[in-house]
Amino acid sequence: MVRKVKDTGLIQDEPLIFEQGRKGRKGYSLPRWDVEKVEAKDILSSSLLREDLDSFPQLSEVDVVRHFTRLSQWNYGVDSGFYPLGSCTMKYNPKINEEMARMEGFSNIHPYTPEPLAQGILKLMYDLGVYLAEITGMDQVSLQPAAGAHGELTGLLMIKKCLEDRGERRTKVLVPDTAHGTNCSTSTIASLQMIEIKSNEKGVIPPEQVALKMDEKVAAIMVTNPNTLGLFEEYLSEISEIVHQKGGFVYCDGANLNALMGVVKLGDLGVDVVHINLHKTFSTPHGGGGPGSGPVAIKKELSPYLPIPVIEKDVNTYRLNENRPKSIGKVRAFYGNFGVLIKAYSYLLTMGPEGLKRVSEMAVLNANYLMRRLKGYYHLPYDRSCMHECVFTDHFQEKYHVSTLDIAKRLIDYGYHPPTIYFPLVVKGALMIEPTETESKESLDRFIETMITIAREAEENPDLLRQAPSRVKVRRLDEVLAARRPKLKWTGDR
Amino acid sequence: MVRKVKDTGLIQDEPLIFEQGRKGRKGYSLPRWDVEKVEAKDILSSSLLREDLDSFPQLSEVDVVRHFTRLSQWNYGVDSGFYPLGSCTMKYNPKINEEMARMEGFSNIHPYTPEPLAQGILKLMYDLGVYLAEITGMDQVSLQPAAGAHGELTGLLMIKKCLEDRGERRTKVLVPDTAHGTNCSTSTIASLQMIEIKSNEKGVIPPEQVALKMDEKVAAIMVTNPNTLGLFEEYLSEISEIVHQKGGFVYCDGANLNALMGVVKLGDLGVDVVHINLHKTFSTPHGGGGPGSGPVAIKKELSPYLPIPVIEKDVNTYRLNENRPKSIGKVRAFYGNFGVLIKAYSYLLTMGPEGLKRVSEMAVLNANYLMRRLKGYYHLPYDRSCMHECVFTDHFQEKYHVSTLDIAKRLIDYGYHPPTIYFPLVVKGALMIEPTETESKESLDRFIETMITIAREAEENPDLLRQAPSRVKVRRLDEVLAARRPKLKWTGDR
Amino acid sequence: MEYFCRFIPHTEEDIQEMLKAIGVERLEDLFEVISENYRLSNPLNLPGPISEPELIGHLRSLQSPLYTCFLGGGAYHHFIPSVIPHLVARSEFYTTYTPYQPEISQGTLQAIFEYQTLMCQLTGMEVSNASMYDGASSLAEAVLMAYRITKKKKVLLSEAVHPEYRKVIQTYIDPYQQQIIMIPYEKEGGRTDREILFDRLNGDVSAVVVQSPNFFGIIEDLPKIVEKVHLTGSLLIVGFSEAIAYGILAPPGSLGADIVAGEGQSLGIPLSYGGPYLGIFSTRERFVRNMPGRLVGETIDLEGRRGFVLTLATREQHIRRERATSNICTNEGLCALMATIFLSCLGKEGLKELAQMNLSKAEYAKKVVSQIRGCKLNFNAPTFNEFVLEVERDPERILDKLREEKILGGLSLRRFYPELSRHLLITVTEMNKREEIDRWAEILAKSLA
Amino acid sequence: MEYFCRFIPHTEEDIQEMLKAIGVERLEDLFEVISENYRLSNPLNLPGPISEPELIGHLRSLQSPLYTCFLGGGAYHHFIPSVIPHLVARSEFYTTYTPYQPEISQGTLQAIFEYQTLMCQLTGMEVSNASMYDGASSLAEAVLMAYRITKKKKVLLSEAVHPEYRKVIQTYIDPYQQQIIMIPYEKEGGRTDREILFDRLNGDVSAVVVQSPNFFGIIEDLPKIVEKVHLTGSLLIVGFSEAIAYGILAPPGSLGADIVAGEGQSLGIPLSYGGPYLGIFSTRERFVRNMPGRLVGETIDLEGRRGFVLTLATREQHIRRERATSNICTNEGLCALMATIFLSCLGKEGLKELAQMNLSKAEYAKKVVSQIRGCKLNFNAPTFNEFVLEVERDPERILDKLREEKILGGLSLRRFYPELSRHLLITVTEMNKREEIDRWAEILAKSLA
Ligand SMILES: Cc1ncc(COP(=O)(O)O)c(C=O)c1O
Ligand SMILES: Cc1ncc(COP(=O)(O)O)c(C=O)c1O
Repeated sequence: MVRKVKDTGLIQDEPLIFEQGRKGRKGYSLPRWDVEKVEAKDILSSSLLREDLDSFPQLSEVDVVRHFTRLSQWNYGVDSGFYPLGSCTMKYNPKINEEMARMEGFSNIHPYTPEPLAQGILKLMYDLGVYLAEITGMDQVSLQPAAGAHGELTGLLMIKKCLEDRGERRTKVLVPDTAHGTNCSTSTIASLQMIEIKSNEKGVIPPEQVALKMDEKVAAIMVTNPNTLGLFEEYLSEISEIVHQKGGFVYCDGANLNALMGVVKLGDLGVDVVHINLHKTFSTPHGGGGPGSGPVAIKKELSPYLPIPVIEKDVNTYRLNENRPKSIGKVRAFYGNFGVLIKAYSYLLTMGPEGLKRVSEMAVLNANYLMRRLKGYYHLPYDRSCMHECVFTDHFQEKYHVSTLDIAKRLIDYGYHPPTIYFPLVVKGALMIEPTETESKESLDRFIETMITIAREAEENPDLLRQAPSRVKVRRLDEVLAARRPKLKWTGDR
Repeated sequence: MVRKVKDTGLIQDEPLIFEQGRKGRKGYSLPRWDVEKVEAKDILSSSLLREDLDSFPQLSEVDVVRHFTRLSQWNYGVDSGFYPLGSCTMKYNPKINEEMARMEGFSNIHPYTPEPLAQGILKLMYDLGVYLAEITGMDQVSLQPAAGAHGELTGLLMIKKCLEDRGERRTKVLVPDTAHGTNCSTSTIASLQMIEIKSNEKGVIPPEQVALKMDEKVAAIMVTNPNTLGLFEEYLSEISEIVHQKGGFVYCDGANLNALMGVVKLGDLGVDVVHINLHKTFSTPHGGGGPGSGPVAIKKELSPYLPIPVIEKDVNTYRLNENRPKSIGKVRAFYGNFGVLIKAYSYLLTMGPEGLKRVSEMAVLNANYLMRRLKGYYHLPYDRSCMHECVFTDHFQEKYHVSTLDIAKRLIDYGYHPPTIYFPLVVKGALMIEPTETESKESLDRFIETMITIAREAEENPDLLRQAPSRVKVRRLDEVLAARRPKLKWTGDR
Repeated sequence: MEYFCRFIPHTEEDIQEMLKAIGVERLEDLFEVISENYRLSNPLNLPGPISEPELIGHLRSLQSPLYTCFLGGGAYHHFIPSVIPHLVARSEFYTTYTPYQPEISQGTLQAIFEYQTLMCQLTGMEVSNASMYDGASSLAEAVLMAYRITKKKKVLLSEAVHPEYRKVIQTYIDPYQQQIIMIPYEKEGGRTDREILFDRLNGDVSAVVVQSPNFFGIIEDLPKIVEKVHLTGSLLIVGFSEAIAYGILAPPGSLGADIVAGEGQSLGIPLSYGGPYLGIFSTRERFVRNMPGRLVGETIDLEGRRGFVLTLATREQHIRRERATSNICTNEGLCALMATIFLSCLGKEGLKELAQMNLSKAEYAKKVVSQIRGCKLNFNAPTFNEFVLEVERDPERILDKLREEKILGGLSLRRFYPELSRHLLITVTEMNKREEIDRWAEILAKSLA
Repeated sequence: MEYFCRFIPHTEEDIQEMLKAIGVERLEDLFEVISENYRLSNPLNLPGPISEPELIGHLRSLQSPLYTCFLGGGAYHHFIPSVIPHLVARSEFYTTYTPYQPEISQGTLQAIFEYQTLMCQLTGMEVSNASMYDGASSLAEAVLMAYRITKKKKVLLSEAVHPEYRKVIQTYIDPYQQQIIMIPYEKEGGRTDREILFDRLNGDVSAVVVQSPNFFGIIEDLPKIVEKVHLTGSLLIVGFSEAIAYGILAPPGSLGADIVAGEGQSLGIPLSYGGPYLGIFSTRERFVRNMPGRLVGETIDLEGRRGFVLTLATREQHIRRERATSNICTNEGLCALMATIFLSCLGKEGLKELAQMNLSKAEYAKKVVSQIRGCKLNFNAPTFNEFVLEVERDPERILDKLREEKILGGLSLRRFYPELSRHLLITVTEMNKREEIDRWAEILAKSLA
């Protein structure tokens, strides 16, 4: 079958790995057989044996390489261009950090390596914890959570455990309406009932609302700061006081820490627990959906409840302490996404204190610059100075029957990754733009002009937007069909 | 300036590196200053100092990464798909070999490292030489030439030197009309007059022609085997005899060795010198135009003339011998493209003798299969069994005013790299197709069907071909303009 | 001197122009909303900045030495084909976010779709998600899911499940006040004790959790368990930590498991001192709406061409918020890609042969130790690539001796099973050459003599 | 068992189908044209095949140890930013051929165009080619080119040019019977002896070849040479082996050189025991048609968009055959790309600062050794990042001592200059930390005491 002319010299069609290959091929060479071959059937009853692996791919190495090379060519990454996906902090991922994580003395080390042989690794983790505590103004850090949401769960469980130790059984958690979905679902997973707090017309949590909802059944409030509107929660210290007075804890979602480093410490605002997304603020790559790392930083009071093991330092020796009777237990096997931690640690040393502050300043500068320049063209629901990101809407474009989705897809035609759309939920038709500090002014200027062009197109030729994207591998995809008739794996029919 | 909508989500426009950036940026971090800064002007007169570096780029690391990432996305490589560029043996480049060459104990080793500390490196080179001698049926090998043409020069200089030693001053070299351009130009660089030998209607060199032209002024004949028509020079041993009888040497261009490994040894056919393109037969990548490596293998008689140094083995110690008074001297600094040699060595060990023979068999099988299947659709000037490649022409398409160039460009639209075109010169409108052994039958079948489709398009809609390519980053480029008004560097105007 | 960092492009001039456009004077003005009281006046107390070459030097000095390795227990030393690091180092893969915008994420999406298919094939199940954090948390989420489905209060958990996984399950179910009942292993065979299991099994049990191969490397006799479990309306959850075993073992799905959840590190993912790894999670189609994690589904575009999208997001936190099936958002995408490439390279033949080689090497090691005085195999049931060895001396001393010879000779089980205080878990993979096994055995013999 | 290799996709079935389509029975039939007498009946006598993990083990064992390095002399230990290996590892760069088909090679072509521009800027010349094999052969081709242009028979060659480069020039010009006249260096200063040079200079001289910084690390006084050279109608060819020097030195082009040809390894290319490196070649616009090597030029496509193509190919072997300006075909494309990325990262500021740091480190080392008894600086002219040290003991013994401390302490010059039999060439770059220099000096002092 000749491929459809949709293929071009550079972007090619490519069937599924299962639709290729031929019986008998493989793309792997096994080490030499230097022991006698044992047949599984000689030691196991046939009911325990696999009958066949027939549906597995059968390809030579070159086919595998071409397959995944082509697939990659359908993707757009930070290295391809501007990726202003709000709330995701898609900053540049330094190449050197990838090299560091690949060093054999890290990548090839077994987690049960005896501690005396892993002192450098333990030191790296210990020090990283100390540095993150300094940045957030907290007392101690666990590096174990594998992502932000995992950090949230770890944090809430620690709070619950601490409350239980105090003999309290609190069942609720306050969460603002601007919160990320993980905050809500984590509450549920932690078996806490979520009580929503409405943000005010300025986009932030009004302390009065908190005072109103706060009671002895509330274990904690979960605040994101800066919040998902890109706004600094300016009443956080008041809120903390209110919550603390009623015996609750302040959990901070620190996914947006990129705005605050070296500027303010969350711990100083009364925060008791905060998780940090290393895969956002600390430049570790997102990998198309992980791996990430979501350390939690805590105040002293919560220390006994940290997940085990805790890395401890005795003079110059580091060890993994599992013997912490009040701990919430384990949240994962082993000690954390060490491969990711190496990258964050490398980033931190490369930047230094001055550099991290610069990161936050430039992230905020970039976001405000974008916001000011786009203001006349797109509706800005909260017209005030922002932090690391800004949120527009499609309100001005509604009259042309053009939606946020259309604007986003049209950006693809111009060679951009779209912003986050339709989030936060409190903003109808939200377009959430986070430029990050690694974009240059020219890069922002080009994006701004493109956005202005699109605003003009919406007026003059709205179909261009509704039909977008028109120049990538596939055009707009039918998501409804996908959900209505889920096809979640290859089944041999096409 | 908003980029033109030519940009798409995946293939983007990208200005020159000089057209970007801003004063003061850099994408590099220097090690800490730990010694006193010395100002050049304090030790040098101002006439020796650089005034400025103003025209140099000024970019942050992310800009550099994006620039070259985008550039790469305009290219088509072997990992992108089928690349049947005749005479170039565009086989798969194993990834492991790249890793091997990057090992620090190779890549970070200075060429003047004392021999006792470089025994492994010297052993690798020595053994590679031995293996290449075995494959070609020769006695000794120099790994120094940086590419095929460099090997040719090295070979001819050795022949000349040997003749001089015999007291002869021969001034001519026989070269068939099918030869690659480097054979001709190397003759000139070696100050030998080229005498052309016409190939016969079967596409090979007729011994009678050689007998006719061979005399005491002829230093050597340069034969390519298989030749550039993809045909085995079946009279090579007779030809060798003729040349030897008149005191000349037989130089073989071994760039097409991919057809012969484990099947026949060139040395057995009377060849005195042969160069091998490691960047073809031995799978080292072409790098968009090098680096390559073109070892020369020789018969014993020529050994004294090898370029220095020669790697020698005493029991288990390896050394670089510079003390060879009859040597032609040095052809480059240091010892060869060692980084490339590592890859060829790794390939050789991975394949083993059985594997190399299989390579040649499958390369020849693939070429014959393609040839047979395309035969009715394109004119096949030499209709006989071929070796590693086959040559068609545009003769059938001429009547539709469609040329080889049009066919080549149309292949691009279908996601293929075109074959070599208009070479060899003896075939008018040549399309020279070399599939290599790493292509699967399905891959060939798809290509064949595409070629058949194009033959049909030539008939039914020739403009499709004449306008091609239409789907890549740029359309057909004006090469005449480029040559008439050469613009060979950026000058600030656009 | 002007501050400069290679990752931040802003020059002083840029900053001034941008501030002007914004309409403020100084950078600090942008932070006015933060009360002066809290704004930091001193730089953070952190090291750095250091240059790239210095960073390399520093990190080099922190590396661990590379020893011959007989450690396993949930993390395995397998060969990683060079094409994997080569391909995942393509920035189009690793510098992208979760594929929310399908039109420019088809590469990631198709790869996940392939991953889901491969995981279904590997585990013998009907649907797989796009990955979980790791084997332990995946298994814990399986327990939560079983609870959502059955609403029953008890979980029967085999003691032969990886001890760390068990701890994680405990942590996850703690808020639900579910009750965990431990099912011991047979002292002779090393399998989960079926008699006790069946004894505890009743209508209150949401799920039975076993692992195969279990923590002792032993292959559980799933066919003998599954029927009884289903009789009480409970779900059978099968965990695993060594995915390569399924190259020869019947996939749990084909034996009737309801959820299969485990660790995919063996599939081409580096050891990296414990992470990032790959949580595999697969189940029956009928449970799909209760499943945690992302899913990729096939669909078509405007012109009818095949394409892939994230789907069934109504289970997920970003749509369903507090009613989501899980809070997972970022998962282990790149590790799932590694596993996909790994299985594509190995294919049918390779996976089978690799599994057989692991089995054979471990059997060889067993044979060798069986000739050593002072130690013996502790369990008699068949194993895959690891086994428990009982030694007559202090196992820590023996391990120290081996370490002196640059061998990590096994895992002492005392920390996990007090009753196995003289026992070592020995893991042998295709990476252990016969000479290495012989050498290990030799030192072992010496230290027992 | 069926033969199988992971790089060759053919199954037995494939082969049979293909043979059938071709119309032959067996694979051997395809080779019928080769006389039976010559066809091999036995397998080649070669090792292998070995698997990927075994290959890694084997090559690991062949590596050299990493010592502190004070070696230079044409190959320099500089830092290579990690973005370079990352970017050149993109298969779209390294698995492509020479860009004969411009429409799907714009990436390579634009990069070479940028490279040509950078080389013009670095050397101060008007045109640069796309690269030559290495510095030595580039310089040799420059001599051939001068001969083509001037048709004169003599070449004046400074003895302070890299000795290996001089040997290569000798090899290249041998067929032309051009005469090389060596111009010695000043015994005090270490520069090319201008008096002797001017003395030998006359109308028969096609080119004067000097190197700056020269092999002794010394900066030649080009302004004082150039005018005289041009007076006789000869061309001035300036070679170099340390491109970083041009971060602070006036580019030879701005001083009047006609051809600048040298080595680009310092620009981000690994040492790799001597290759592959990068031959840089630039000249005046008026000589472009006599220039060897490939050239990329700017043009437009059908729709008027800017694009790049190989151009002026009428100088080249594939068009001009025996009348080409050179036989070069495959050059060092990927190394040229590395240099382009390197210079893009460093930029104006970085290159200057890097050059200054090299200068400063070498000056520091000079200062330190000036306090050591038993050795002295041999030349008094200014140097860049290397210098010649005269020692009172056998230099080989001193180097051995340093080697015992894992230091490659310098290059003994005896092999190149018999008269410099107690002399070491010492190279210091940004990679040599102050402590390393101090340590080197300490051992040096001890071994001289
Ligand atoms: C504000 C906020 N909180 C929490 C999360 C969840 O983090 P993760 O995806 O690492 O679990 C995200 C990321 O999507 C986020 O933006
Ligand atoms: C037949 C033949 N001979 C010689 C050469 C020249 O080899 P290289 O490009 O390595 O100098 C080539 C490659 O283009 C070739 O195909």
